[in-house]
Amino acid sequence: MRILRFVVRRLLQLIPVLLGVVVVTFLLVRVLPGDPIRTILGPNATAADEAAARARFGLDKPLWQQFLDYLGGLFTGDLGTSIQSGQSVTGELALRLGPTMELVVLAVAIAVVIATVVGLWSARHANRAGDHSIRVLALIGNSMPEFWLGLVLILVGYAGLGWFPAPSGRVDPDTDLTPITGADALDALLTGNMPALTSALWHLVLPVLTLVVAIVAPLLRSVRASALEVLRSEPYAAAAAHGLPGKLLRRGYLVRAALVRLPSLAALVFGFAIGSTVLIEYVYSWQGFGQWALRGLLYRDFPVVQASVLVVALCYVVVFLIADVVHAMLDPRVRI
Amino acid sequence: MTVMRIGRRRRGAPAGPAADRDGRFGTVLVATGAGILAVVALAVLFAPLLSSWGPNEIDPDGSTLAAPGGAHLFGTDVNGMDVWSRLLYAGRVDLGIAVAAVAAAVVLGSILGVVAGYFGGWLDDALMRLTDIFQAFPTFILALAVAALLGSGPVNLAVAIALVNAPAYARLVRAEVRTVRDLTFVDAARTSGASTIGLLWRHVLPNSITPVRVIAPLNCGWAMLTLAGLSFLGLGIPVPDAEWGAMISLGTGDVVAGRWWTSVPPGIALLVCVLGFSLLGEGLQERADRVRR
Amino acid sequence: SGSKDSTSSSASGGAKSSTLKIAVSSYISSWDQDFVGFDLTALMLYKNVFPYMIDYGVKTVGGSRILDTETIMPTFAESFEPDAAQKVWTLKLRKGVKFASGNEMKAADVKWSKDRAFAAQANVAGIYRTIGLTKPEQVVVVDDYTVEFHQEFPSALTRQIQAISLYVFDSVEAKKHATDADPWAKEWFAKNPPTGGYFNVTKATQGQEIELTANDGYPGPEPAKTKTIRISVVPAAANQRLQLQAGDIDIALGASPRDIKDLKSAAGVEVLSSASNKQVAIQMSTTTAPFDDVNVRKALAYATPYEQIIRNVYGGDARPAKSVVPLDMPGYSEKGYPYTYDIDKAKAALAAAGKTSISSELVFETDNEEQQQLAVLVQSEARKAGIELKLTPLDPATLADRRGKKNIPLQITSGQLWVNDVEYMLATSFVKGANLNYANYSNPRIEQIYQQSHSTVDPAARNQLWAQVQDIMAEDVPWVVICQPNFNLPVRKSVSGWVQPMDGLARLRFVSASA
Amino acid sequence: MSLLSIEDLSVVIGGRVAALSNVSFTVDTGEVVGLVGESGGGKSMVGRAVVGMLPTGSVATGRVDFDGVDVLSMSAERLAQHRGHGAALCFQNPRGALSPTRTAGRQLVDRLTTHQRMDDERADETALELFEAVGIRSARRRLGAYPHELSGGMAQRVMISLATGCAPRLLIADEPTTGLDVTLTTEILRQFRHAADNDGRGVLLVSHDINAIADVCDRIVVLYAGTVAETGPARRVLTAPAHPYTRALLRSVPDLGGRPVVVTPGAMPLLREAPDACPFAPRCAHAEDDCRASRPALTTQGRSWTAACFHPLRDGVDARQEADVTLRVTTRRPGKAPAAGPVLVVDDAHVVYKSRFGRGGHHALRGVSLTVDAGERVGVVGESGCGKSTLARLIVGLAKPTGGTVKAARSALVFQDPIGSLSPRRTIEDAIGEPLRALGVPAAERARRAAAVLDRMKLDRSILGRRPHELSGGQAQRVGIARALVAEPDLIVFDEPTSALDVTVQAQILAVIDEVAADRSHGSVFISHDLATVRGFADRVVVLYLGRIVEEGPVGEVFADPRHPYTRALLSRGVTLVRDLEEADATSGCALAARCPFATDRCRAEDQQLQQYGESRAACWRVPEIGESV
Ligand SMILES: Nc1ncnc2c1ncn2[C@@H]1O[C@H](COP(=O)(O)OP(=O)(O)OP(=O)(O)O)[C@@H](O)[C@H]1O
Ligand SMILES: Nc1ncnc2c1ncn2[C@@H]1O[C@H](COP(=O)(O)OP(=O)(O)OP(=O)(O)O)[C@@H](O)[C@H]1O
Ligand SMILES: [Mg+2]
Ligand SMILES: [Mg+2]
Repeated sequence: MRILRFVVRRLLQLIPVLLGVVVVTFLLVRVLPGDPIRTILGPNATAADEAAARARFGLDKPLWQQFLDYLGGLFTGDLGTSIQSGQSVTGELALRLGPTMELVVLAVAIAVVIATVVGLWSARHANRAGDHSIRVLALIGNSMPEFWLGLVLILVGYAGLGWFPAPSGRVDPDTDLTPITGADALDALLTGNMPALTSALWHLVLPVLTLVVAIVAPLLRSVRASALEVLRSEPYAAAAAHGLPGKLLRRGYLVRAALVRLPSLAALVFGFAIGSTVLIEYVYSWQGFGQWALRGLLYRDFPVVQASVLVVALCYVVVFLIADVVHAMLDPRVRI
Repeated sequence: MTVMRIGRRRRGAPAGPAADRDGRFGTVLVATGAGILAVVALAVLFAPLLSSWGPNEIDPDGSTLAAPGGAHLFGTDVNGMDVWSRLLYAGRVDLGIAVAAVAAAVVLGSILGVVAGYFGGWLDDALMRLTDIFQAFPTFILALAVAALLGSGPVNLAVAIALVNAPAYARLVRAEVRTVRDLTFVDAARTSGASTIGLLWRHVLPNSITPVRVIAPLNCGWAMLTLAGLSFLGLGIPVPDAEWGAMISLGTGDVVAGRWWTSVPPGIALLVCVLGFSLLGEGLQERADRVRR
Repeated sequence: SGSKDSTSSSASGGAKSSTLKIAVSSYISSWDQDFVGFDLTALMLYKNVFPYMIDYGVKTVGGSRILDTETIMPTFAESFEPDAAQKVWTLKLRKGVKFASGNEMKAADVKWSKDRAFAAQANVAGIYRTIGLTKPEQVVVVDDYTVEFHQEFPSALTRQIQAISLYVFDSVEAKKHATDADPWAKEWFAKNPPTGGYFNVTKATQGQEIELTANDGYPGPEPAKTKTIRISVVPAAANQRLQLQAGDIDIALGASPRDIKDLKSAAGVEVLSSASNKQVAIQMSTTTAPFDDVNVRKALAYATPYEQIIRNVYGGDARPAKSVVPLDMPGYSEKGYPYTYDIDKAKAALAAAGKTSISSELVFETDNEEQQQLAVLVQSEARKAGIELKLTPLDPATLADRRGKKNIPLQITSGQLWVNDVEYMLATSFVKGANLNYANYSNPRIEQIYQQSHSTVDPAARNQLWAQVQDIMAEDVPWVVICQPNFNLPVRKSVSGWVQPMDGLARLRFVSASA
Repeated sequence: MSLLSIEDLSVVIGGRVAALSNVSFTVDTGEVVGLVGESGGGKSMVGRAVVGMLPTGSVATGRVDFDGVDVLSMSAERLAQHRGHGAALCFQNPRGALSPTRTAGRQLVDRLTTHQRMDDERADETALELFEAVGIRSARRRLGAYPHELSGGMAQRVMISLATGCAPRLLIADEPTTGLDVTLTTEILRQFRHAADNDGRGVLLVSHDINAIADVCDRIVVLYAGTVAETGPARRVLTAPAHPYTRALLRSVPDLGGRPVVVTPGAMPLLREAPDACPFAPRCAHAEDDCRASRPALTTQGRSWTAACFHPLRDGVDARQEADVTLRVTTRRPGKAPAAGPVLVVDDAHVVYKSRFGRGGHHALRGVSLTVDAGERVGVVGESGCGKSTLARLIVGLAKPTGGTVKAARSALVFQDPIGSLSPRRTIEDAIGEPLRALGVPAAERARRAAAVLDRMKLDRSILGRRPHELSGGQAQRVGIARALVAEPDLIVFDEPTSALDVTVQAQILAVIDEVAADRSHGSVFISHDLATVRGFADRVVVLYLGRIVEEGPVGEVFADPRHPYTRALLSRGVTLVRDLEEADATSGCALAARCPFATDRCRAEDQQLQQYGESRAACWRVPEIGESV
């Protein structure tokens, strides 16, 4: 199958990129000022203690040796041991990725749906009051720092109205949710734990909303512009001139053609969202990947930083790959 | 048949939205955006005239978190500094960093993009893989790392934000160059014997940076938000120098207590300023779209 | 308050809420305090989940119950007493202490735990050096319930040092998970919280939440009052405040000073307040220009706006400190720090150093609002005396790195010593090469006093020594001693029994909340 | 009552553009009416008015009666019904007018289910039939094809099937043959005749090329600057055009017979409001004062024949019959230039365009040998995609040969797309000076020479400061030629220099090129897909087919006595090719074999080399046999 060949070829292309990311991160964390070992030793540690700790994490070996060890570990799925927690980074990562992905995937999905529906509407009512207000509103949302918006939403939604649960945790602990993937709503669904599902979804509302507001504007703009372009294009005019009914026009001649540019942009936005969850996670006490990576960086927890960068890069390239495949499915002109 | 019959006048056709009005709203957007930015720019430029306090001056009366009114238009912050004055001076830092960072990103990205797009081949592959690597890098981590590496001064922050943004420009310009380099006029210039540098500088580049000019303002707004985010994580401009993001995050605790003045004004300033850039960008985009049609 | 506590502790279980909710700012860095990193949250939890053999007693001062660092009592141990020469200390274990696995705590566990600490060459191994414990062989199992610690020299600090070091692992369980490559079961302990303390960890969601359940295998005095404690991580101080006000949490351990001020008057909330050992200072590197000149150090000491800091940064909720020796530490003397805010004197001191202006960086912790405000104030005032300070916030790793390299000219420090004793203070902060001696301070007379103090066990004699120390410090000014902020804890009104921890590590066993 | 009756239709767009002014004409059932005129004349606007799809901001007055109902005042529902079912438009540029994200088949089925109320199954069958009816081969496969997978000709046919699929009473085809080859054009036009004759539809055929459509039309309407210049029966209009503009239009195009091109100076005005004089007057040789004072109304010239002219021409003779006897207007300088040796030697050149991801590539030229002597004029002809532009690029060094050699003197290229070949952000002066800049000529000298060459192109010097988008196509192409000339090259290559231009402008540019080519100080290579254009001024002609030269010889010989079946087909000399060009044909044996009616097994097996036949050479071994068979 062509698409399979394309995917395989693209996956092969990813290897140098990921390898590059691995090398750059590896060197970068070591170039940064700061020492991961000093932070884990008590106040009475001596130079010998320090050396012992350094040796425990293999940081006494020459750089190339450390790199080879790291690379070797990567192939066996071993991302090393966190200097701060002593836990396997792979394990911690598995725990942290779920919550963040839950947030980002949900937010991007919702934003894409909103952008599609509202964008198409906006294009069909272009340059009327409704269209103008939607666009300006989206821009305003896009112009707010997420952490600020998050705080306002908490003040209103939690402290003021009391509609939403406290910004602490992701699910009510009394619901006894059995973690599987780390994405609580998904786990609740998988285990059929209805109270947990409700609780998890309820916890998700505000953070997801914050993220959606922050990312919807560019998506909306793109859909609207593409739709407008289609509406004013010859093919659409041709179909309209042949008297095709409005519903058929929209379904057959507008939607798909207007959405061809969305996947790549959505992928870009996804990458951005993963990056910016660190702020949202902080505000909503959402202990996900962003907070973990940030802490890793602040404490120069080498394996954690390396793993988190690698994972974000991996997500990023995979999402782009998916976007390209979806794009190819939407747009028959794309050669893959 | 020369008699002109006054027929029923019809305005517009039912199908096809108002293409003409696009441009008009685009112009409104551009004007609004530019207007906002102009006002902000003037305000921060003439900050010393608009405020009687220095931005880092602590009120000797020791009134921290004083409510607006009296000697302090927007009250004082937790350090006892005048919020209004800091608001104005912070604008200098924010606008300066955002514009400088984006300008640097545009220059760097354009150079990379032109080289990659025009020459193609292994150079293109290598450069694009490089931008891939940097694009795949999480934004905040990259910015944080650069800031940590270089230290957190305004210049270094601008460098960090520029580095984060440059890959996108490189891609944008490259894509454009790849189209432009195959256009007839480039061939024409080539057959006229133009040198490669001349070709790139005089023919390819000017025709490849149109989308950049549209994206750049949007990006300026985004750069300000990134800066604010970095400040929120404690990695922005070090105290006591004023910066909106830092002011907001320092003041978040106050809002909860009903002391709105420490973080709402910088929040609004940031919002308005980013919105200004967004409106400008959106308007430019719309006008560019119209020209393309 | 104390009276309230007595009523609620004597009340029947029905009136008590079985679950107490506490918010902290960050998740613990690890469960293993031997091998990897720890932070305040972690240390606090260790106090509650590890069986510590001895611990501080409780006393009531000014209506609040506080930990008494001077009375150290056996808790999980039956007794901990020295021989006559104060060199061999005998630990007798309490019988019937159960780990979560059901294993009983035995001498072998103590031995294994201490062997592990020595092997780790980190935290405890370092602390033990101050009392002459350096090798595993010095810890001797006598019988199932008796262990001896053979110190190289007698020390007045032993009880205090052991109070923070004598924690025990479930070695039977641990050995099941030990491998040749990992004889100390590091991997297992990284993931699995220790058991056997006042509380057992029943659930821990990494980064998010920890659930503690009272250990019913503890047969000793003062068992945990609350069945379940839920500790949730809420990084944003504003959120903690909101949740406390809404009653979603009972105790906000990470509230900001600004919020605490407001919360004092909030409905349903009470701010428990008491004096603390936490000391805030600016350490000046005595080996780095310009602070290698004592007059420059004096200039900064005169240029620091002590009262303004107490007012602006701490909302008046701090005690002015007059010595490098903290208030409440035995031996404290007012003469230890004769400097007050006086710009003229500051200028004069600078002139005495032959300078009219100097510049330096002032380092403090990123993300530490208190230090940041303090830095801003000091910068603003110091400038008036001709001292130009560049504020440099550093992230933990960079700070640790630079501290290790001892190349910070000026830095803000805040914290309390783990052991409330001047000898310990000298050992960690003022003798040459000491780890916390960021001022790079060294003075032969101090070294001499320090040596002398090892073998001086008599309290009066020791106080003599400490008076000398403070005289020298007043002259040398290695630190700008700023103040000792009070400990403030916002809690729901329903919370009772809180004992103010002088070491900053909450003992949750005392706390309960009425439903 | 006519099916379509347009009465006094005027359209003003945005108050700035008078696209149509007082247009009136009718189309009857079963009738094919041709609507001709230059670009911007308002042809498409008429088509759009008929389906009620005028651009936003336009104000239309007058009547567009369809079956007696005015389209301009139809309600939205009535209009929806009218569109497609009443009148269906085949869009100009069919490739661009087909929805790119929907298969051709689905798009047709959409029409069938909407207008013919078919269920899906029947629609599928009917779609297949319709595709076959318009001559789409392997129709079943094409039903599932997306528009970008179709060739231009195929897309055009799909567009026609879409329009007919609406079962309209009136079929409007906007420029259905632009960009298509001669052979395809005939085929497509036949479809419309068929629609009128067999299905009883009215057909409105829009084209800028009056000659091309004249044969299938019953009546012709000539538009000029939004006004009707002439309307009448096709034969009359063609043989005895009454309006000078109609005549200008007819004579602007060269034809295979070598009929001269008559140049009409000036360009069509773009009117901002309805004209109050004859809009053609400024360009008209017969214009008198009255023409400039008021606008002539359409007056009867004969039975159902009208013209808007105060001084209609009565001496009408069929321009095409006339052709052979008239002498060329442009002077051809006799005698060869001093033999200075060849300025171009291409020897067995191959060009392969590598595809982006390894594996294969496109073999655009396969062993082309060509010599051009100083002062010689060589014409190159061939179908679209045969490699003409590649040859041009090869000559000027834009393409590198993957095999063989190219030895060229200093050469310059004139491009097909006049405006596109000028850098959008550079001034004209800059563009013309570019070759000189490369030679290191100082700025002042550059300016002097640019101005001089501009004079030669008869362009006003004020143009020097303008930018490309401010030029008309004709002006831009003159600038392109000026740029080619300015550095005095030894060889100028013209790559379809007129195909992007308007008919009358084309004639003007051809005249300029003729003048330039007549200058024997340099050699010229003139490339075109249109043999007639080449005939005008080449000494020698080369016929290219799928990257090979299939015939070559003196221009007179090749046109008078074409040898190769392909050349014969191009010249319509008794040979019709079997099917459309397909890229796969080029693999082995004679490339034409699959399409050639004379092909034998030997043709399919053996590569063909050029062989001498009389004065010309052809790459076909069967020339002697088939020479008689035709
Ligand atoms: N949307 C529009 N807005 C403004 N002017 C327009 C618009 N569409 C067409 N015109 C103008 O109306 C006039 C008639 O255009 P029209 O497309 O009918 O010409 P045409 O004869 O079909 O030309 P072509 O052969 O290039 O298709 C031209 O002057 C054109 O510039
Ligand atoms: N850059 C390219 N990459 C790949 N294939 C190309 C490229 N340029 C041209 N081709 C292919 O090479 C063949 C010859 O192209 P060329 O442009 O020379 O044809 P042409 O005779 O000039 O056609 P036209 O009359 O349409 O201009 C065509 O099939 C075309 O698709
Ligand atoms: Mg047209
Ligand atoms: Mg071509």
